Amino acid sequence: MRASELDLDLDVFAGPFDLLMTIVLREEVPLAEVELGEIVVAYLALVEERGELDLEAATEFLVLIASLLELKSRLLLPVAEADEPELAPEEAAEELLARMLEYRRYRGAAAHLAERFADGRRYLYRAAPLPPELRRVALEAARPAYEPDRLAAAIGDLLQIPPAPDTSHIRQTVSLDRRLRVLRDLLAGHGRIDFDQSFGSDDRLTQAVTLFALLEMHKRGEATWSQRETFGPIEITAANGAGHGN
Amino acid sequence: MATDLERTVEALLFLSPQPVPIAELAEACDVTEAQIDRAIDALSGDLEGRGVVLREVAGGWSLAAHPDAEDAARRLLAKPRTPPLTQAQAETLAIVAYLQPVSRPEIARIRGVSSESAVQTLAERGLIEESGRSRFGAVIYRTTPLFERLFGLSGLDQLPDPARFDPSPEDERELRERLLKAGEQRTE
Amino acid sequence: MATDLERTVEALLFLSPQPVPIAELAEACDVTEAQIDRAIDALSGDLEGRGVVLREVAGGWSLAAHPDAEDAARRLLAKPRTPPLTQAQAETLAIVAYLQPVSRPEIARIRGVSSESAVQTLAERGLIEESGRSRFGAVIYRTTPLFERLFGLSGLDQLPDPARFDPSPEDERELRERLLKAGEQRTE
Repeated sequence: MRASELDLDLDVFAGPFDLLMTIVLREEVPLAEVELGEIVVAYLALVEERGELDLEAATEFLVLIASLLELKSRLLLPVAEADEPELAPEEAAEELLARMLEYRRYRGAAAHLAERFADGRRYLYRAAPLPPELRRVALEAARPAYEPDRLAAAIGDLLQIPPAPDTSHIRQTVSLDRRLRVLRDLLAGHGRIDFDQSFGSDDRLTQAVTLFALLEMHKRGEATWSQRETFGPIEITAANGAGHGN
Repeated sequence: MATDLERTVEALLFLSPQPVPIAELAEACDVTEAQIDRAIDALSGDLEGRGVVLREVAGGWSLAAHPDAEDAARRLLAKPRTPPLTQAQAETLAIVAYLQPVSRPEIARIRGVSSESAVQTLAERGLIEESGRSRFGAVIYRTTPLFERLFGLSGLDQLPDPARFDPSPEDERELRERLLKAGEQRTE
Repeated sequence: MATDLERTVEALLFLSPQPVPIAELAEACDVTEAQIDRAIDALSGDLEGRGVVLREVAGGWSLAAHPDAEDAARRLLAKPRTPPLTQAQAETLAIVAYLQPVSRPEIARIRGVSSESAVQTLAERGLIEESGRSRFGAVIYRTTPLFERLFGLSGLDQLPDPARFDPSPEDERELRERLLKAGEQRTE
């Protein structure tokens, strides 16, 4: 939250805080007529609304508002109430004067620098890389700067054959529904299939779930199966001879 | 005819991307600084009326293209003119140049306005840079060698006495009277 | 006394990091190419005996420092530049050192990535150099005497045995073949 973001709506002035400070220093608005309290309230409201407080920005605001407050209090306080001599209006005016003179000094210096810049930027300088022979170390002047082991280590790195990708984290899933669909499709097409021929090359989990699907189809009367001898071929036949779904 | 030393100095300044201090030229050429001074003088004379000029900037010597060739150079190199300084940038730069190292709140106190964007732009243009933190933790700024080069300064001591920018005694008196009058009106 | 055009041409060549073709000079100065030719002729004469010389190279005209100043320039500007090697540079340099001569495509195959910029940087720093062309027309590289100096090696046979860092020491095949195989497997 920057002081420059603060928009003011005061009796004597409406606009950004920055501009107010400038015109006070340039004597375009009498400081005595500026409601400083309202400025602080407006600033705090803005900080609250933004919900953020940038310390550097806040410091800047405090410096500015504090200097204004001090100057204004010195301008306003009647001499009679002043216990301390520096509260006299003359001195307040002196303080403000000093500030204005200081600012004027740098405004003048700024004009001088701007002129110098306008002159200086007409001169263009060369910006070219050095010729190659100057960009490297001369052979005679060369001293050991690198470790030979670094090269051997790099070769070691390059000889590394990366391990095959690790797939252990991928969990295999076999869905009963999908196995049922496969079986029905096969039976619909052939009417009769051999389990080993159709599923022998699948992994054990797939084979087990397929067998489970077969049990399910048997229960529903969709298919029958037979195995003539232990560990022998399993023959599956569609129950109605034509297969399901046809 | 140029001496060997003068030719070498010219070649070195041609090659160097930065201004080169006399001492470094003397060391590279293996001669005294007085000899370099004389070679610089001779070179400066020989470059009279040529397309390249000798400049003392940022603590050293540098060759630059003659300003007369600026327009043609910007066409050839497709290099747009650097924008002039805004009032805010010039004021901020003046404060940093004279008071460095100086913090942003101090700049704000003198200018009477927050100077954040001017400080940022000057830093982006490479004219000022951070140089640490003040006792109170605020970032403090100083000018860069690029500032000296672009402003044609051989060093910061080449900046004119800032007192010469102060208002005249008459202006000051008039300002004081107006302020006092304002104060009196309030206390009446 | 040099003409305005000659001075402008000198300034343009001074500023330009690249050789400038006559046509571009003519366009920037808004004159004909014949006028530029004459200005170049005059400039060439005026630069006689100076620290900067005019050169016609492929692509146009450029100014360069006189070769006589090279030793002084080296003392002034050639700060011994041996920045740490990046991983890409170390790998590329190792491949050239152990397998030399080796072609750029081979380096790329072993590293599994195009190694153009590493090769270029190493060549610029004088650690490797071109040593001809392969049967297929690719540039082939070898290390330089400067490489041996900077690595403190009295000869290439002093390169450390990579077996110490070798993950598969039981493999007895030739180094080149094994590197290429590993590179191919990395890029699959």
